[in-house]
Amino acid sequence: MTLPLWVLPVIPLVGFAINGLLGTRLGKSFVTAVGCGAAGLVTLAAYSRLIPFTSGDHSTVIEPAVSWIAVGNLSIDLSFRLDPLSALMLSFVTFVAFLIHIYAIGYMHHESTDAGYARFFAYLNLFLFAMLTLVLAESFPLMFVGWEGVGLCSYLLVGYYFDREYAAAAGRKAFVVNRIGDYGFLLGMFGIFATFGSLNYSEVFKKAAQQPAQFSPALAAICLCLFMGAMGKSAQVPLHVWLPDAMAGPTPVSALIHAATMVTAGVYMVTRCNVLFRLAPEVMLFVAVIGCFTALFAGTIAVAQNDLKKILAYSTISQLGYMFLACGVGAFTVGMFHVMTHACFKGCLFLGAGSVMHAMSDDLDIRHMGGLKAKMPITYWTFLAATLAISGIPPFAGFFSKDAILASSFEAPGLGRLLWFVGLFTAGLTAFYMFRIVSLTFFGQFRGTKEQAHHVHEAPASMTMPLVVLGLLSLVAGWMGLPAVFGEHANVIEPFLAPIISPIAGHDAAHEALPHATEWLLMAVSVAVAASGLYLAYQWYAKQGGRAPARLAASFPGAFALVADKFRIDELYDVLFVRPYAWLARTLWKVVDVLVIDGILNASAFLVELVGDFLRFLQTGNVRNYALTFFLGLIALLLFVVGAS
Amino acid sequence: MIGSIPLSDALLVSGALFSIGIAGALLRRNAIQIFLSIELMMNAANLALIGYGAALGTREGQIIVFFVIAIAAAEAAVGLAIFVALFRHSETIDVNKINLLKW
Amino acid sequence: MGGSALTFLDWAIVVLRVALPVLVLPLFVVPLTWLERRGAAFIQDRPGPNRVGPLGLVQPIADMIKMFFKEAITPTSADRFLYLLAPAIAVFAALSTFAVVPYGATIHVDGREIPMLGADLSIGVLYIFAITSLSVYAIVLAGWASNSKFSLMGGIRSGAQIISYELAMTTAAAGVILASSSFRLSDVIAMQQGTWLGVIPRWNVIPQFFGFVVFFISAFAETNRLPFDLPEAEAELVAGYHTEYSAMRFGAFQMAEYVNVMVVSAITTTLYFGGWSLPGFHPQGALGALASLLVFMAKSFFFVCVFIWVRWTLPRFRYDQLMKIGWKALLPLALANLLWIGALEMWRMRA
Amino acid sequence: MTAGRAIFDLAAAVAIVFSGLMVVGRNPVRSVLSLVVAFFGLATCFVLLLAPFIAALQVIVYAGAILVLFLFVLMLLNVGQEQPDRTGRPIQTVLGSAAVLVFAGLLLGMFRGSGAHVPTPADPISPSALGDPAALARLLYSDYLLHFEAVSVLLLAALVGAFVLARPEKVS
Repeated sequence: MTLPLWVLPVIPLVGFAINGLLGTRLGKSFVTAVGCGAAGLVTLAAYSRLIPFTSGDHSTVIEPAVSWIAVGNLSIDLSFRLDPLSALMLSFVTFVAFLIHIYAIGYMHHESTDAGYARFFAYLNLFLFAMLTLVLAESFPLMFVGWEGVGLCSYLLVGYYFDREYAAAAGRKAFVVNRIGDYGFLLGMFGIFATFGSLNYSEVFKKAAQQPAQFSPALAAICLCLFMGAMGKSAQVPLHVWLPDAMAGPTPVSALIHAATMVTAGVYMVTRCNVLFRLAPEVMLFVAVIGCFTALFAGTIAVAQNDLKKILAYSTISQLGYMFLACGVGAFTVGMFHVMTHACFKGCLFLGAGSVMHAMSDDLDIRHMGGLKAKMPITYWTFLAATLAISGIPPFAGFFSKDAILASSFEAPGLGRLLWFVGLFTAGLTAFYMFRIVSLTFFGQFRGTKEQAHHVHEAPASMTMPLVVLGLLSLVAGWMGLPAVFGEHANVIEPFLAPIISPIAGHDAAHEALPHATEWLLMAVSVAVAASGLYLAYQWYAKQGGRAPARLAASFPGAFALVADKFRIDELYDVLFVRPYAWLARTLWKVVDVLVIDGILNASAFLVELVGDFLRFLQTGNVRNYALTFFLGLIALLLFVVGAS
Repeated sequence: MIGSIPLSDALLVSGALFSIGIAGALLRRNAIQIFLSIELMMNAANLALIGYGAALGTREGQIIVFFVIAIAAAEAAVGLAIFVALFRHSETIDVNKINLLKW
Repeated sequence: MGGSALTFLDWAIVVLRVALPVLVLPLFVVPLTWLERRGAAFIQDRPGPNRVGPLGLVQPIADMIKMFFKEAITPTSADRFLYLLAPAIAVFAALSTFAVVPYGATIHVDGREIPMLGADLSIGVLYIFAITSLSVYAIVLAGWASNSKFSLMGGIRSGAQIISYELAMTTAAAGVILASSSFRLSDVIAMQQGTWLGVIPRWNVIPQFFGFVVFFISAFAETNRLPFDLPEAEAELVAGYHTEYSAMRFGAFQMAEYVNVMVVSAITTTLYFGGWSLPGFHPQGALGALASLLVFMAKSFFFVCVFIWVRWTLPRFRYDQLMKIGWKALLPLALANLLWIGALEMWRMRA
Repeated sequence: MTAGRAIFDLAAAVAIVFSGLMVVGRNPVRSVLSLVVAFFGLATCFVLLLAPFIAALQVIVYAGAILVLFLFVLMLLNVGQEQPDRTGRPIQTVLGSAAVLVFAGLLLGMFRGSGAHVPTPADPISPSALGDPAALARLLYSDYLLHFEAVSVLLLAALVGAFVLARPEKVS
């Protein structure tokens, strides 16, 4: 008996309900059991569907649960979809989420109040519910429900320490910036309904693939709107500003939501709509350019940051840029491959950062760390594995996915070579700043306070266990997508994901594969770039203690300050949007509200008072007068009735 | 012998009782007597309902009267409680002397 | 009734049926007072009245003569009309309750059916409660019209007591109504005929024992008998609502009390103990009817004796205890009984 | 004129006369008693109008409970006779009397002919079954169950309300 798909989102929803409603009273151990139990159960349930699916014929399964909205000619069922794309997402979303739930037991243990602990796990479960809805949805509205749900959970969890001003502000910022993207998504959805008369994936994509000429004019606008949504959720320039601030949330949240799963929703959505995007080549180019620029932009900022989690956040943005680059050049499967590997190694990195943070008593400044290698071996080795993975060193996972992206952009027509070059440079940058972290954190001498030095210790088993699992995955996860040079069938993920790239009438699907020699060359170049970035960082920060980069920064003070200030994008937004908006609001308040609206209100109140001053003499206070008046009215009514009949 | 009362008889009696009740409600000053008059008016209405029920051969009239009696019980309980509270407050139940809500 | 013309004989029978209990019940009061006083004496281990006649049997007559010839005093500040009306209401309410209680089997004489009861109303049980609720007026008015603080206190207490216990009593009786699905007392008796398993009489007291307990305890309160005789608690209120009454006006209250005791016993017999019927007893003809009347009287007499026995055995409750028992013990018990009977009836209907 | 009509007219006359006494009387206790008698007259009318069950309820609830409650309150408050009106509200009295007369005239005028045009019912219930308590109960617990439950909630609310209102203020 196969489990219906709708059960998957429902399991964590039940967990959320229990912990959210009763968690405060049940105590920590019960909350843990419910929260992690729900995550574990949903993982088991998901794999009980995934294993038959992957070993079977991979054909798309659509399971309608109940009728949801039926208005006019709009009819949407609550139906769920299992196809290779959602299967891939499902596989790592549930698994990583489960690991992070486990990790959170240890991490959140110091959370003193039961209420806070229960709230945390309730939100995590709610997030899992929303993410599964997003992934398994068969229609745009249902996906939007999940989309908004993950946004809400992100807001709730970023603002988890709501009693701290910056956390609350970060939560608000995340929400507001996401709303801008959501606005685009909504518009895109309206456009799709107006164009195709339906919001179900299967219908929309079928129509688009069969009659491309009929729909393509409108598709540019639709895809642009959809991509705007993806930019918001996946933190692409210029809507990236919320993600670094979102690190105010607890680290498991950063790992789960802001690195491994939620932020990839944009990539997932673009891949899901690949039929539409491929019919709008201008937008594809736009996607590629934005992705590539974001990758470089965020990578540059990451070099100059000192906050461990902030650097990881910018690196996430940068990696998301890579994914969009892949989508933009038409290599959707490669993009998804990177989504998956990234989930493993970025999850591992964040959890490692959490472990360090745990040891450092919540201090995140990498300048205060150093030499942690000896005291936290497990954290060190797993962190190192993930770093090598993100840097693109073979045979770690990131190498294969990133290399595939670079290869795809290299062979793309038009701006392809430029995109490849920028991507390559960013890869080097990534290796540099990632190894900068490793060098400063784990090598050299400890630079923190005495108390911190005394306190540093390896994390508990509940935290190291997920680290080890994810560290291993950082090593092996890439092996399912070996490049073609390793053999005809070395790449298993590409054929698996192939069905989601449905053929479009009139477009030739296949393109020439790169010659093997070129491919080897490209690989060698990217490994060389990554290795040199790595070496440079090791030399500068581990060996020389950071004197060279400090000199470099001193010689370009303006440029360095600009980068360290994240290109002052927040300040720009402040001047461009926030202040005019605040001014507008203040004007509306002072002029429109106080003078006009209140004026009207006060005037009418005054009028009422004036009239009341005379009419109040009707209130004699004598019940009998009232009764008599009432009775006279009754007589009048009776006379009217008698007269009428 | 039973069932031989014409509707108009019942209605006339009901009308007479209602008029007496309303006269009492309007012209008396003792809150208790006003209240009694209101009860009388309700019963006059009950009589009309029962009369119509008998004339039309339906039980609905009796059902409504059943509810009226139940509601009258509730009303009497609350009304008398108000009088007790009122009396405790101002030592009188002469409605002419109770005008707390006068402008 | 119907449209057929009634002969003089029919009218006479109807009048007789109604008048019989009204005439006979007061007569029973006379031996009852003797019984009570002798019973009290027996319980208290003293001789009791034994001077007038053998065993003091004529003592009640002497008392009656005394009552009739004493001076009837009306307090000067009393509301004279209501003061006189109150004992009348008491006697009237006590006597007219009996009108619907069947006191014997139906007699069949040359084609005529003569049921032995005043009127077999379709709302018999309701009639009883309607009339019973009137008796409170007698006490409240007596208390108020006497214009004496003891009387007033007694009257108010009694009013509160009777209203409170009437609730429990009615709810308990609702169980009987539910079981027989009729307000008609002849139906109530009819459904209690026969036996379960051949030996246990199908009396209501068996399935609804708690209903009976509540009903009977409430009956003590309704008749203002000890242990619920607070309205006339002599230690606190002199003599309660009838403090200011004397001579035959006082005698009227006394008579009402004894009539009430008899009536309540009769009703208890009817509702819970099968009335005039006995298992295996099928009265035929006039003799049978007479036998059923005797059965009925015997059963009622038993409860009258219980009344007397309880009066001289139990101490008086305090006022707050009285209210607590009524509202917090008897009423919930009666409601539980009602639920139980409802469930029983539902089960019976299924079967 | 049948015996039933004679009894009805007599009962109606009693009801009207004692209602009048209730309104005119100066003594509130006597007013209450007059109303008790009037209600007995009304209950008799109900019986003759084929509603014996309602008649019994009328006596039990009105005479047995509500009016006793009135007596109670009167005794608790010990309200004496009404004092002569010195506040002087002639307009109220004159206008009120006139209104009552007009109203009574209207009402009686309307009712006098109403016996003639009663619509013939589609399937009238036979007079003997009309007041059957079992049938009434069935109707009450089926078609009118919601109303019944609503009234029971109302009674509960009234119970609580009366308790709160009449409770002596707490001495804090």
